[in-house]
Amino acid sequence: MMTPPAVPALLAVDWWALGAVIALSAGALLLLLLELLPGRGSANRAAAVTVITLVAAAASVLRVREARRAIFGGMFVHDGFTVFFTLLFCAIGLVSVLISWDYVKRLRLPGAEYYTLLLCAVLGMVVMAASNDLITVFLGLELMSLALYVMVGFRRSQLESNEAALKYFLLGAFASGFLLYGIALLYGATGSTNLRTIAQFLSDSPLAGSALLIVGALLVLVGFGFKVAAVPFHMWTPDAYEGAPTSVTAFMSAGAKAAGFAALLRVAASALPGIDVDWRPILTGVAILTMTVGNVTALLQTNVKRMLAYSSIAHAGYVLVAVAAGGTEGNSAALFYLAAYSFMNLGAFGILALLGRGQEERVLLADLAGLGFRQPLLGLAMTVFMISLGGIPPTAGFMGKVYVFGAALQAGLLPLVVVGVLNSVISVFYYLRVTVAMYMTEEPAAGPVEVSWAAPSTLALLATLAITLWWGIQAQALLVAAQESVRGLL
Amino acid sequence: MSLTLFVAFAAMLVGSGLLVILHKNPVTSALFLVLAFCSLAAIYLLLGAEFIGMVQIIVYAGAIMVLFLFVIMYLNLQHDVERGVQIALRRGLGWLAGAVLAAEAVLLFARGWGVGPASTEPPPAVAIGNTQAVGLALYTRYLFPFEITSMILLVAMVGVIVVGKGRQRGEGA
Amino acid sequence: MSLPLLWIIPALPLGAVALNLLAGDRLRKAGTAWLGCGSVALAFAAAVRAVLELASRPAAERTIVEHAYTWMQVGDFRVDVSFLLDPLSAVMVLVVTGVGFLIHVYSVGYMAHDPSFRRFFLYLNLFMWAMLTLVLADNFLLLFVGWEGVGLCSYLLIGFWYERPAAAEAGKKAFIMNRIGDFGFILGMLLILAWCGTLEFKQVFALAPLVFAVGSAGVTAATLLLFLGATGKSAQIPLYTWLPDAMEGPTPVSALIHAATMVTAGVYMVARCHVLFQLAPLSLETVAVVGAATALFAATIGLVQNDIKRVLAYSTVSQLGYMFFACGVGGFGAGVFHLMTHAFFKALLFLGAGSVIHALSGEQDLRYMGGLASRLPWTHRTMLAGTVAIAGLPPFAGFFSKDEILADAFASGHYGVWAVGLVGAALTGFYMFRLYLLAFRGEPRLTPEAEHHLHESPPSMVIPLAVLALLSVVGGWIGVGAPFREGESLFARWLAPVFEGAREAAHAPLSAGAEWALVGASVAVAVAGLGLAFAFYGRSTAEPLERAAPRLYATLVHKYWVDELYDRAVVRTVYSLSQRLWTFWDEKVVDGAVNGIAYLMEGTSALLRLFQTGFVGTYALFFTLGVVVLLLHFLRHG
Amino acid sequence: MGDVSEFPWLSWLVFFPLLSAVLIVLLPATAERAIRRWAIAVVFAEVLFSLPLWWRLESANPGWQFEEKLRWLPALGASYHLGADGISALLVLLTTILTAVAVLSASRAVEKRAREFYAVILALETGMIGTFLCLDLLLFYVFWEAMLIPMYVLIGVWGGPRRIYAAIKFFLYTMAGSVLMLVGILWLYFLQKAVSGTPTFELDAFYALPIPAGAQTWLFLAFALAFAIKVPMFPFHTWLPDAHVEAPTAGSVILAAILLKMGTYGFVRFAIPLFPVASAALGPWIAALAIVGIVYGALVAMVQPDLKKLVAYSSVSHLGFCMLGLYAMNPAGFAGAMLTMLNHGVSTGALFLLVGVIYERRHTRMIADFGGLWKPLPVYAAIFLVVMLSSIGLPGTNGFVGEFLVLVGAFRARPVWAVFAATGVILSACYMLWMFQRVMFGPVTHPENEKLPDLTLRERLVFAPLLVLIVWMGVAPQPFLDRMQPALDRALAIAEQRLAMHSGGPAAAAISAAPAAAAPGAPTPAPGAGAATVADGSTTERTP
Amino acid sequence: MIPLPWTLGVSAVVFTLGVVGVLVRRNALVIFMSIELMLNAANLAFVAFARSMGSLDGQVFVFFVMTVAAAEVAVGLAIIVNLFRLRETVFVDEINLLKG
Repeated sequence: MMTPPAVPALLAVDWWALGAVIALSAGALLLLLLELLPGRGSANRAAAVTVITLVAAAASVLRVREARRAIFGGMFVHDGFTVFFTLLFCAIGLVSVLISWDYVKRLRLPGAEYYTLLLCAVLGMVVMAASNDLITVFLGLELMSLALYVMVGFRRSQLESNEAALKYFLLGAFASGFLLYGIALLYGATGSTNLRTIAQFLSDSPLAGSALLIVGALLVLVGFGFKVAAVPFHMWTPDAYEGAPTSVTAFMSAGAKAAGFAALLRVAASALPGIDVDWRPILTGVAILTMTVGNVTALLQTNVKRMLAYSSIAHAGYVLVAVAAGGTEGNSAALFYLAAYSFMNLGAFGILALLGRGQEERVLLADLAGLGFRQPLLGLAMTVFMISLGGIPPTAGFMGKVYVFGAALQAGLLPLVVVGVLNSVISVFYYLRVTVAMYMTEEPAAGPVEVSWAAPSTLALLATLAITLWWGIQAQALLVAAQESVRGLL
Repeated sequence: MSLTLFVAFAAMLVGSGLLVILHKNPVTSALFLVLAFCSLAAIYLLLGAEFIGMVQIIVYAGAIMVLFLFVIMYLNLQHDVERGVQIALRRGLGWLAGAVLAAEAVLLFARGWGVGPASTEPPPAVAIGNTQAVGLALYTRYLFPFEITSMILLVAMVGVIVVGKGRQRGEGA
Repeated sequence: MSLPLLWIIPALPLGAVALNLLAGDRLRKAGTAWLGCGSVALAFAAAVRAVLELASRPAAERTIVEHAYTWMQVGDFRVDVSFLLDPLSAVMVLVVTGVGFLIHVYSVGYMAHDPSFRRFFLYLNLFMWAMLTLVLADNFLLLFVGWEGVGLCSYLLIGFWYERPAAAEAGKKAFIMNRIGDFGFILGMLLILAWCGTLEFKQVFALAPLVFAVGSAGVTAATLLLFLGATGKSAQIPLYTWLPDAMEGPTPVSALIHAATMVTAGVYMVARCHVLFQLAPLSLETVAVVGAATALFAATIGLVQNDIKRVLAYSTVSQLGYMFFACGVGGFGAGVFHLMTHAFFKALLFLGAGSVIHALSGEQDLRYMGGLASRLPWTHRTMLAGTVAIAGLPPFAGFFSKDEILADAFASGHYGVWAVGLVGAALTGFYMFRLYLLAFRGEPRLTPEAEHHLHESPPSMVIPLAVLALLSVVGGWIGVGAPFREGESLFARWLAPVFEGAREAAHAPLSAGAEWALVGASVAVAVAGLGLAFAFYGRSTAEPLERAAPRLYATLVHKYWVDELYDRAVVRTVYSLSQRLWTFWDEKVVDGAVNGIAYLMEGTSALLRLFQTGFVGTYALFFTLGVVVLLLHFLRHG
Repeated sequence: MGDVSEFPWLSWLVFFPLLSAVLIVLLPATAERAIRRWAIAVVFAEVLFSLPLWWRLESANPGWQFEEKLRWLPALGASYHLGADGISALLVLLTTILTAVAVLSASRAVEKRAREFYAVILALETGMIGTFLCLDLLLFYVFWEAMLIPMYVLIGVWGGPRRIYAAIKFFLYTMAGSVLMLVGILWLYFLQKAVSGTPTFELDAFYALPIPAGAQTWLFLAFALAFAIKVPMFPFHTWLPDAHVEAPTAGSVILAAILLKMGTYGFVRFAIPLFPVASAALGPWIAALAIVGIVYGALVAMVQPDLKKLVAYSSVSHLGFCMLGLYAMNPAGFAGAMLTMLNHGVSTGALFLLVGVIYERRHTRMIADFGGLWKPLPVYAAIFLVVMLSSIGLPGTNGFVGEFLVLVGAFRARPVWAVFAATGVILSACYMLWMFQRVMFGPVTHPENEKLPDLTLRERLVFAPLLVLIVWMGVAPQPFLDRMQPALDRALAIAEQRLAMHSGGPAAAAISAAPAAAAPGAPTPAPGAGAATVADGSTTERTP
Repeated sequence: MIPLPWTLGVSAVVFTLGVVGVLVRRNALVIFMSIELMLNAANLAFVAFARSMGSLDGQVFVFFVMTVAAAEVAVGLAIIVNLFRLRETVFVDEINLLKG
């Protein structure tokens, strides 16, 4: 079914399956074109176009969600995995746009460019998830990364934003070098960059001791490990997250991480089957380190944004637990967890984006003092997100952890699971600190921090809140989706 | 013959690469980088990748390095001042890490390393030049990545404009 | 039978408690008094009715069991709320309700001016309920309900004047001492339950001889533990120290609880369990020795006390010792007999003392009394009757019972115990007449204030005194046995069905001559004691012992420093241990470990933050190190 | 009331408070009176709703009643499965009553943020009732853990000066214990899946699942740690004094009366029946810890200067009795433990309420700040007296029945346990009476105490049901025993049956579900032999 | 014919030089140049493999990498220039506002 025709048949392409890619590219271009039109409120217009684009992309994928296609000579596959991640990225994009809508205006950032880059980043993510070839994986990753480098530095006159962009960029390029070298070695070891072909080659002539293969796979892993912020390739994360505009932090903490894992899972499952077992010690070690370093370092942070950055490192560790578990269960657990994580994290950062008036950014723990009772909805939502991030029921984060740890347990990784659950206890400490600040600390004499409410942000807040709670109470649909999605992979 | 040439160019590549990272003056570093790229282009030619070799000279040594030099000049950078314990420490660790990395690679590869199979694709019916072959591949099998690349360039353009353009419209922070 | 025979007896005072609680202050003083006394009077009537019913049956069938309801049942473990009336409990129930009623009446006068009049009767009625439950219980656990119930009431009544720190302290001390005994009691019950599978008296006593070999460890342990309970409740060595302190309570309380009824519960319990005790000779010996020791020990302390109530308290402890050693030598009947007579005369003495205190506006120190005979004629007369009775002069009640105890001790071959008892009898005569002489004879040494208010007590107080004085005189006559008349005494025959087993095991009767000799000896020592008292205190109030042997005197005045010893050895040890457990072990070690983990985490966090230098170079270095380590892994594990 | 079997009674019971909480949150915060009344109405309605668990519980039926089962996560095999038996029915009743009492008592104590306060308490009630009624382990864990949040908020927002420390400590400590239980649950789940092929979190399925003895130890430890921290057993108790001291009165009441019971409930429902081999093997250790807890809690309680801390440490002691009863592993011990749970809920709840009453008046809980309170507060003192007596287990009050049954059970298991545990009888009198003496007796030492107002009518109403329960359960505990026993017997029977699957081990003898009835007249062994059995400390069950 | 190990060896050396350059230099521009060295090392490996396997894929890959590198350079230099505008420095060890 997936054997590519010898002669590329352009007309044989299922355009619907490519719908998301086309929609996103077209949307990005359209945004740039629209900028030529005169008129005020271009930021609103751009945001609206972005929303439409993302909805269209999602809709086109949904329309053919049952289809299974390999397009462009098998470089782009449309399968359950692609559908799952495309929808997830579109949703992340949508929520991010809603979060950014007012934030971009408030900070007077150039709207059209912002949303163009956002769409391009989403496009890169989609390509990463859908790629069945190391070339496209690499290009998708670079597309996403380049867009994000710029987005991180979007507040260009602000020192922190610029510094974050520089660090993210330099280290990202550094990591790209490793990834690229890894791809080169894999290519050398197997003679192809197509994942299926690699897998086929490996199954025909196993190269267990091949240095090329091992080092290549390792460097590829390192490259993805950088994107998902796995220890010790995580050190850019807190700085980049803290310095970036909050809406960008929200977007990249959910999207880039999910995309990194999508690519990692795709490559591991499609090209290197069995790697989850062979490389379990490494994955286990990295997962343990990632969880622990992320959580422990977060303990003493006073900047919520930075704290959540460390928390996102820890969450990468939890997903790595699922990756280490491997198999259908492990992979679907990873998907489940990423979906759950994305929304609660978006919600949490979305709330941070609300804080402060005008161009000020109030994201210190102390800024939250007394906020909970002043802003009941905001307080409640933040509490739910924190609880969910901490993995406490009845929230999506809890179900995610149950699923992830269950998968790991099934794979016999008991020590990893024990470390994982203990880590979630550690993490609860700093998540609780947020609620302590909001509900149990007297608000400052000057009054609590001001909240820049806007309809789109509120909508984003309610949506993420609802999803976080709903997946905690009834996650059947997501469970099934996650399980179905990985089936085609293996 | 080609082997001799290879060795010569390889030596030039490594030597200039070394000078890139060693030389105090960023302009000199950049110039040595150009030299490294040129030697690399020569190696590409030796390896039968004419197209890539040309592109290497045009794009890398030409466009990219000009950009680098332009920026260095623009910023009017002088010699890097590198001193102090911290820097010495970092250097030491850097070289150590590099050495260990290389040693590990050597040890791993010394155990044996399999190279992938020869290409399975049928040799082209008519003997065509390397440039033509690459071009054909680019616009047929590699159409999709090619398109993605265009988006990457678009992002780069937009990005450079965003980051690089001057302050305007009372844009804040 | 229209009314239930037995459970109505404890229910009556309990009903009064409930009414008292519900009615609250609307009841006024008169109502409270009527309610309190009336309910006890009715209980007495009900008790008489029940005992008559019992007496009407043939001797062998004299047990009435009345089942109220199942209290708890878990698997094979079942305890009922059911009541038992047999000759033994009949004696108890009559004494408790009878003496109790008199004391209730007395209290109406004694407490008339107390603002907490209602509360007093509430407690008193509650006590009656608990005491009646205790004596009527059909099983160990229900007995234990009464047992602890009386302890509670004792606690509440000792601390009745709660504003006095000493009273509160004494109440607590009493309760905790009792609890130490109860610890033994509970374990004893558990042992019995484990062996016999039930706690019901009849079944336990029927099974015990089958289950336990004589002298076996099980029954010895069980009985010793039960006896530990008894030492708590009945103020025996080593748990006796609470009783003298309990004198902080109002005097009617001392009379009712700490003389006539509650403190005798231990004796009752031992008598009730005589089947078990007889299976454990070691336990019986222990009971005898502890009883005799307490009798002597408390009597010596009583010699030098100046507080009128404390003299009586030590006397009570001493007399309770007599009862126990009676039981210990197998004379359960004698013990119970002494219990009854003691209830009469000791209640009388306490009430009389109360009358004196009342008259002297609260003065309790013998050194500030004297010459009261003429001023308080009724009190004087009745007190004299009580004093003679307790001193054991014929034909007063105490003579017969004490004589029987000594005879039993001698006859059963416990000569040492007998000798101790004899010495004790002499001491009793001495300290009681010392009290009498110091209080009623000689020159008045009253404080002006006491002098001013001095008056004879009202009839509600005097009448009970008179009744009790009468009982102290004639109460012993039902127990008159050898050598004064042929065969067993009326009292012994009444109790015979209960103590059947005991009698079989008992000694052979003494010859008449020996009996007379024993009587003579006990009368002689009593007379000697009182004679000595007259010699010392007839004219002067000085303490001869203080001059003769000051250190001995000090030892006695300080009660052998036992309280101090307990305080040092137990109370302070436990307290400082607890303090250390809390401040060091709990806070530093256990909780310190918990917080230590938190500190460790924070420390690690601070350490990890140091790596996050903010420099790209550092980040890249760690990145590279990561790659190096991963490669190393493959180098090692291929 | 309609047909109970038709109506989803338990779901209603679980979620009615939560729904009401949502309604409360939607009300404007200024409508304090309305909120208060509504909250009180809700908790009392909840008491009424829970009454069918008393009336309609079929005492003879040991199985699940009022059962409800819906698909929840078919992909995992988890279902929404509620059901009650005698154990959970009584605990739910305790929950509804104590919550009602706590809410009623709080109506004056809570000065700020009343709306949120009531919403949180109602949410907490949902969590507690849900925990007791879940028959699906995943669902159980959801409730078990979710319940931490409202309690945390309750302590953290409305607590005393160190409330944040206490709240976080409470949360982290209990969570640290329970996450390992989650691992255990998942482990069980996969074992079950491997054995039967169908994934499920059903408790009944796990009851039927043979678990290898080696795994049992680890699983048991995972479960037991979670429960032991919640109980809390020595040495996992140090969160309790902090949480109690800092929590507002209503929080302390609920924490002591109900939350702690979840630990013991967990042992009865899960740890013992699921892992009988490990339970039997580790039982002596747990019993030893329980006994240490009894004595240690009492000793430390004795020297506490703070009333709430004193009561908190007394809880450690009381729950030691509970655990000892459970690990006696016989009917008497179980019944005693279960009764002690209820008793402790009632009496310690009442004690915290009482402390709350004076705290409200004086804003201090230090024993040294009081003295002679009987005079200004006679009614208060009298109620305190009764509750204190119940707490120290005076016969005639509820405390005694439970304690004695525990001792009976413990004695039957190992006499020496009972010996040590019985010292608690003495020590509890020591710390309670001494405290009572210092607070109530003596002259009024602080002038500000002289004019304290006695209990109001509302406060008397708060205590009335508790006093009734204290007396009722002390005088006539049989209705309670009747209801709990079939369920307890079932738990024991399951444990025994599962133990029999691993037969042959020495542990098999340690549990005896139905001890040989030492009925009167039954043939008796030679006394000497019996004495020897006592002496060597092993079982004293007499076998005919 | 150039043996594959030779080319690969050169590629590895150049890659390592790039890595070391990133680690030892403090000038952001030089660091960036070192990264370019790494990319070129990868490219060399691609071409070498392509050559040894007689396949074109490697060369095509190199083409894409060059494009990406160009884009990266554009963006990266823009960021560095902006940094210099704000801070008057390109030394990465003078840039640590964000840390901890």
